[in-house]
Amino acid sequence: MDTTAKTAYLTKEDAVPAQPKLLAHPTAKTGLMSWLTTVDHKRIGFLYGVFALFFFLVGGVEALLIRAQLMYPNGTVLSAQMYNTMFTMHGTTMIFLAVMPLSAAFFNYIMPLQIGARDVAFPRLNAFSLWTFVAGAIVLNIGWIGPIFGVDGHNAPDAGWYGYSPLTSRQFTPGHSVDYWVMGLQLLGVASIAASLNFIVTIINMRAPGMTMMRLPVFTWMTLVTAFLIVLSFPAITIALVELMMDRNFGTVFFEVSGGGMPILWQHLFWVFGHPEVYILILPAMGIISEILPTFSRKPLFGYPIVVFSGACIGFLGFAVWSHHMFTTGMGTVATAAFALATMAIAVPTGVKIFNWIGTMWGGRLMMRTPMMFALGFVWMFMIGGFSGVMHSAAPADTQQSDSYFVIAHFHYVLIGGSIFALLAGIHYWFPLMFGRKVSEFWGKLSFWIIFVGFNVTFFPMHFLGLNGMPRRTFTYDPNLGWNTANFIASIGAFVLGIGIAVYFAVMIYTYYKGEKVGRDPWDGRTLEWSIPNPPPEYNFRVIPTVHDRDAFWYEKNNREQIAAERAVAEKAEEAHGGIHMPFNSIWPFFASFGLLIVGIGSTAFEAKWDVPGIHWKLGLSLLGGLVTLVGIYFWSLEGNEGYHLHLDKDGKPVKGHGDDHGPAKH
Amino acid sequence: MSSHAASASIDHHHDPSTSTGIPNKKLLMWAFLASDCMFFGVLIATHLVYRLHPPAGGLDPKAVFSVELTSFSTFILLMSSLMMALAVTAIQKGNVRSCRWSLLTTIFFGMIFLGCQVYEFQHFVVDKKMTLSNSLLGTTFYTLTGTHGCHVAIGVLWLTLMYVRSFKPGAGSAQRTWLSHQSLHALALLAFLGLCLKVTLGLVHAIQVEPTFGAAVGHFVKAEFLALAGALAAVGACVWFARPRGPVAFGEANAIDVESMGLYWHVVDIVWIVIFTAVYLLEYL
Amino acid sequence: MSATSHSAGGHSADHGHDESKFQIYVQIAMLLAVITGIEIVAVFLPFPKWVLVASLVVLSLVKFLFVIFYFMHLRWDKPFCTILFFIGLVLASGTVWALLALFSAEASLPLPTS
Amino acid sequence: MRFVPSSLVRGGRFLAALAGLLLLSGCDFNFWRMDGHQSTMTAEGPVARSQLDLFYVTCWVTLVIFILVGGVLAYTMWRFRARTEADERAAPPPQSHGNPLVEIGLIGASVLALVIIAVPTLTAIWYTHDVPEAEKKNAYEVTATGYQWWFKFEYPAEQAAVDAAGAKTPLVTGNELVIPAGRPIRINVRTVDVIHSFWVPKLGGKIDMIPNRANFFWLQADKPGYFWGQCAEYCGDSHAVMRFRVIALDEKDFAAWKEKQLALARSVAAPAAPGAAAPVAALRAFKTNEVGVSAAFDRNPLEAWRARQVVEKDENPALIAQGRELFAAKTCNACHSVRGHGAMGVQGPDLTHFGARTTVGAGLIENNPEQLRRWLRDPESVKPGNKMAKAYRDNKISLSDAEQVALTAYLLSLK
Ligand code: HEA
Ligand code: HEA
Ligand code: HEC
Ligand code: CUA
Ligand SMILES: [Cu+2]
Repeated sequence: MDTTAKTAYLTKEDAVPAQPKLLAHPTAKTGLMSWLTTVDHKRIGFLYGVFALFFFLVGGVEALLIRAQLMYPNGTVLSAQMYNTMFTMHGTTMIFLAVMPLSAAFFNYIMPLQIGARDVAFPRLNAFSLWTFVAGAIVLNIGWIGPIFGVDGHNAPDAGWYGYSPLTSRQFTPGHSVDYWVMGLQLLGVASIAASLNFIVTIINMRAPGMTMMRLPVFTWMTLVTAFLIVLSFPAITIALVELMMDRNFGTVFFEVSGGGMPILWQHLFWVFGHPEVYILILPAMGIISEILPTFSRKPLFGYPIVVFSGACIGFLGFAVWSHHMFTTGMGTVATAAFALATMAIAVPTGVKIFNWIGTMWGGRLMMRTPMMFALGFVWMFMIGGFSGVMHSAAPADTQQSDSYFVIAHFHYVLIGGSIFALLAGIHYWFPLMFGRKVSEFWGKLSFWIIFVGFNVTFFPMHFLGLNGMPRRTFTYDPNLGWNTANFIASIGAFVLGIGIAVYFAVMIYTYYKGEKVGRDPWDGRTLEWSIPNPPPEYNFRVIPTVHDRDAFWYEKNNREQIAAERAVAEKAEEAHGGIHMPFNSIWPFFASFGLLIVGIGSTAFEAKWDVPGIHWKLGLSLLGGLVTLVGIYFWSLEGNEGYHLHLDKDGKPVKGHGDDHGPAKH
Repeated sequence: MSSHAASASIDHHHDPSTSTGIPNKKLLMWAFLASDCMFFGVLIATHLVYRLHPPAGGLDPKAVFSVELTSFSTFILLMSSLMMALAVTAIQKGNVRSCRWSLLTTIFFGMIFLGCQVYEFQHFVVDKKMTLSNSLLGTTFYTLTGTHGCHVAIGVLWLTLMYVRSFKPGAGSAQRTWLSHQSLHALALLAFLGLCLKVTLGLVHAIQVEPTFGAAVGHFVKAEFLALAGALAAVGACVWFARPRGPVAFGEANAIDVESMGLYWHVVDIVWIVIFTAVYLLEYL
Repeated sequence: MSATSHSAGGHSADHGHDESKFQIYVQIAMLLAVITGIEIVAVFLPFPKWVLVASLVVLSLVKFLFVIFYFMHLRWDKPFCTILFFIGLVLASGTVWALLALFSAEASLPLPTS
Repeated sequence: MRFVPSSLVRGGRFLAALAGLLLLSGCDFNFWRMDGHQSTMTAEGPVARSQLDLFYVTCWVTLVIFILVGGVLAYTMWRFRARTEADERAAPPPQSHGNPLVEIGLIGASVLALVIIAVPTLTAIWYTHDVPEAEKKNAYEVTATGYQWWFKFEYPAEQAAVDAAGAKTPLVTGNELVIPAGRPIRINVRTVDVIHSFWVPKLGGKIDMIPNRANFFWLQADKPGYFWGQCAEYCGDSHAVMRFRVIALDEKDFAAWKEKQLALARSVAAPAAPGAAAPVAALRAFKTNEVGVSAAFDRNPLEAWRARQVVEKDENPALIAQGRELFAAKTCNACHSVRGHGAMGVQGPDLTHFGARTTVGAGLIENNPEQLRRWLRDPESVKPGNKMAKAYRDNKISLSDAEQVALTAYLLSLK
């Protein structure tokens, strides 16, 4: 069963067409070129992870600067403007450049393995998503250069992570900061939508035989729901950003009051995206937890269909509650009531997940390994965050809480206690699979406890701060308002949390090089990704597995003879088919993304006037970038999605001489 | 282009290599179109919100729009959808020639639509004094219809490249120059399209400014001489590039590529159906 | 044009509709053109506004459905494609409706320009 | 699959717990009390009270659920964990898959809990939306307008004198909203630039001031008092220091206050011959962000406010006259109005009765000679990015020590 080989171009049997030099397939297996041209979902996932963790540290340092400023009343660590830049970039970075790509890393790496596929449906599109994400990240952060070199008007974005109009207009933010923000998010949107379309097709179409939808691992299910959320919610912000961009550059009046525009429209469009976005951040995390808890309880997930259904339900309801971020905008009674009730309703499917996780553990045998610790930490912390969410949903009470530190407490509990805890758990859980090494239990648990304590010390007091009236996004506060102690504790907590994260990373890096080596399936796993050797070979599965049960690998382990017999037959069939089909590497996705980077920088960093006579930098670079992208896409489509065949020896190593067979696939 | 034994077994409604039997590309396209609904939904919502609550003293769309032109381009777009559907059926039967002709016709209709839109925009701006920035109506109208126009333009580009792609030499051919050949072909075709657009607009303009038809033709030929010559040269080049050069790597197996492109094209059409009603017709009530 | 194809014979039973597709497509195109014509005339007829709005919506919907189900093959494809597209369509229409409703609420009317 | 040396783990846990304890014991726990000036937990009016009551409902419901669910979770973690090596090695437990009855029961329970929250939520939404019908007649209407970064308050019902000839205009004040206690106040909120938000925690939740949107809000103070307010929507550089105050007075005091406000600005008769300029002490250097509020003011703000209503004891008419001239000479009047003194600017707060206000710079620092001079000397250092500092830069305004003193004296004389 070779699923990637289908779309070959040729109508004449296996003869090779003359291939111009430009379309020669890159073959580097190591070195920089191999990374730039890779289409292997595992390498792409790894790169996503590396970039995401880097930006997590960047966002973390920004957070620490925030906390340093607020440690004492009337702090002077940062100037007002720098502080505003800091929280804007902290929020934007953490959400778009840390949590989302880290989830994408797992989608890429783990999901194809869980459904028994050899790659995603469109490997080159996948590479394009990755590099476009990097381009977006660069554009978003390029404004930092301005203050460093003292260039006026070029600073990092500073209008808050939801950039409410009309503060973002040319009139009120004349510099380039908002341009970077708009273009950066726009590129990230392109990347996310492209990646998600790919995941949707992969999950629906590339499942191994027998892997019905109701047998998909929950993580894969949540990947699917998340991908749908991305595909359906990002358009809203894309259009909103286009409108804002036009207002700033072409004089349109979408949000200009002088022309009759209504700035409130921006808020609606942003949150139509923004609320699904927060579920985009949490659903993958819930998926990870739904993998870890059963494994370490040594029991199947309790109430699988309901967990899956509630995940989809959360996703769907998530589109109907956006205005709960706007309870203070005077929507009128009926609208407020409707959105308040819809918001409360989301607590039900979310609660279902919590109950089922507890049900999973009930009667199990809990192996308190590090991933399990993080997973349990998730359940506790997410619950607290969820409860403060429900408190927000009571609209009149929320008018006191919104834009105060109570909100900050709420969403850090769901984002760190939720998303980040789960992602850190996931790294621990799948580390042996990715690198064949296991993190030391002692150091892993130590980092967990420091993070856990630091996190609670940081954010629990913020509930009290919020109720005590401390507004968010304030670079300073007076000492007579009763906020000093709580702020001090929170800042200390943030540094403890920082140390915890530093320990976590140090341990990971150490383990990567020197950690204890482990064999296949170290946790006694239940899903297919554990059935392959670690680190996984390029082709993933020697033979595409046939799935008989929800916990596919658990079933395999309990029915070894049956599976072995099946495998032998399937392997023969596959070999008769021409071997394992592998897609060629390609530089064109990278090339196309690079063009987008040129567009991104060209259209934002330059003024719209002819600064050097004869050279219109803004227009010129944008057009040039567009051209580069077009050329990239053109060659990408001309080169076609051909591939080569691998033949394996007994140990699963590719047989020499066959490995580079450029024969196009034909079935 | 005759279909041979291997491709006779291609079933365009079922792809056995995928779990659902739906080809990957088709699924990708449908998922993208679901997303596209949201893109246009938000744009249309923006427009309608501002139409329902127009600023005082804003422009009256009835005084700006002209139903005749819009109806004509709507009709043209519908016909292009028909041609697109025919192109898909043709290639599904392995009929490359017929597919090419249908593609060309689709491109042609698409260009007419774009031409009408360019004309409409410049008419609104110059004669009706509605610009992108001088009124909320202009802002939302141009952005919405312009975004749709961009979709059409991308579609035309895609169709053009697909048309050129259908000349990629087939297996066994030793034409090492096919890449440059293809690129030049694409360029010639695009140049032709662009020049046609310019020439047509020039003609309309000439008819508008000159009192008699004869004078208009004279004016037109004088003003657009270079463009006309260029267009002729481009069409010549296209014909030359399209000359038969042996078997091509394009056939029934590529039906899915054409089909997913077709899906995109039809969505451009249905979005226009909605825009036509919501943006234009409703204003006349 | 499709008549020039000589590969139809190779297709099995489930391709029975291919022969008539050309006819279907042309007929539908005609139908679409006619409906568009009716729409254009309708807006100038002296009916109550709600009747016209309703009929315009219905007519556009009919056109819309014809295009997606015939030109875009949904009718002959696996139902999953239809479901996929309708998820987007339904959410998008819901969002548009909700936005229009929100902005029509009294609380959201723009300030009168004085 | 070997068990980690548990003593190490225990040690780690112990150390972490110890560190946490040490950390906590180092602090006083006053943040538990939550009784700051901006506390939402001490409601002083019906709107804030209904919101607080609702908060307690949500709080108790979720707390109870947390204890129940958390209890079961804790029990599960304790009861089913693998304790020994033998546990770890043992065959897996029965592979059960779920229990629909339990699921449905829990879903039902959740819905029930939500209904407990939903009902008071709905009541409160309608109650807090607008002044109750029965009280509509009694309601007092004001308009609050947000500027980057200060508030303008307008009293459309009160006609204030503009000049000696008797022209009238609605009363306008800046940054301090004086209201009658015990009466519902209906506030129309507007903005001239970006979005701001009007928030007086002790009197009620916030309402955004959004361009092109006619938002309104109501609140009521139970009894006379002095309340802290804050802009609660990020609005640019100085958002954090865009504050204001609400002063509620009983009917008598309010009427007296109103009467004073409606009059023209107070004019102090200039002496016949200007005296020699007094030597002026240099102003001490302030640190960045230095606090500008005295402890006495903080302890009894309402008294401090009352004290500001009376004329300063040691007024210097010569200095005041000089300040009045400077106010025009330095183009202050281009942005500020002082009714009766020929200043009609509208870009900055109305200063007609500025001397009777307790704060300077939108609720930021106390209104006393030292702090006011600090503001006049260099507004930028007090409030980064504010528009008056920009005017100083653009119009190259600079004030000598003597000029600062004169302007201070003048401004404080405006009772
Ligand atoms: C991971 C991200 C994430 C998640 C999962 C959530 C989950 C929820 N959020 Fe949160 N939210 C944010 C991220 C998230 N949020 C962010 C980033 C913001 C601020 C944006 C900004 O302003 O910058 C925000 C802001 C925010 C607001 C606006 C506050 C304001 O600005 O005024 C509201 C209001 O209703 C809200 C509500 C909720 C609710 C009801 C849930 C629910 O989904 C929670 C459901 C979970 C539970 C309830 C716990 C478990 C359930 C049970 C054990 C069952 C029984 C329980 C009951 C019956 C109550 N959130
Ligand atoms: C996933 C999202 C995410 C994550 C993970 C975090 C993580 C953190 N956040 Fe933040 N936060 C947001 C999303 C997130 N945040 C958003 C959306 C906003 C709103 C922005 C807006 O208003 O526009 C916000 C706003 C916000 C504020 C409010 C600012 C304001 O309104 O004025 C604060 C204040 O304390 C804060 C703190 C923190 C802290 C201390 C962490 C910590 O968890 C960070 C932990 C990480 C590290 C500490 C770095 C790693 C360690 C090292 C680099 C080693 C070196 C360090 C040492 C040895 C100490 N965040
Ligand atoms: C832009 C024109 C502008 C000019 C010129 C200007 N101001 Fe201001 N002034 C403002 C603004 C705006 C504020 C509010 C600043 C803030 O709080 O953000 C203000 C605030 C003040 C305040 C505090 C008012 C309050 O209630 O908090 C005083 C006092 C003041 N100005 C006095 C002066 C004097 C004296 C001068 C002349 C030397 C002057 N201003 C010149 C715009 C101006
Ligand atoms: Cu005004 Cu914040
Ligand atoms: Cu939300």
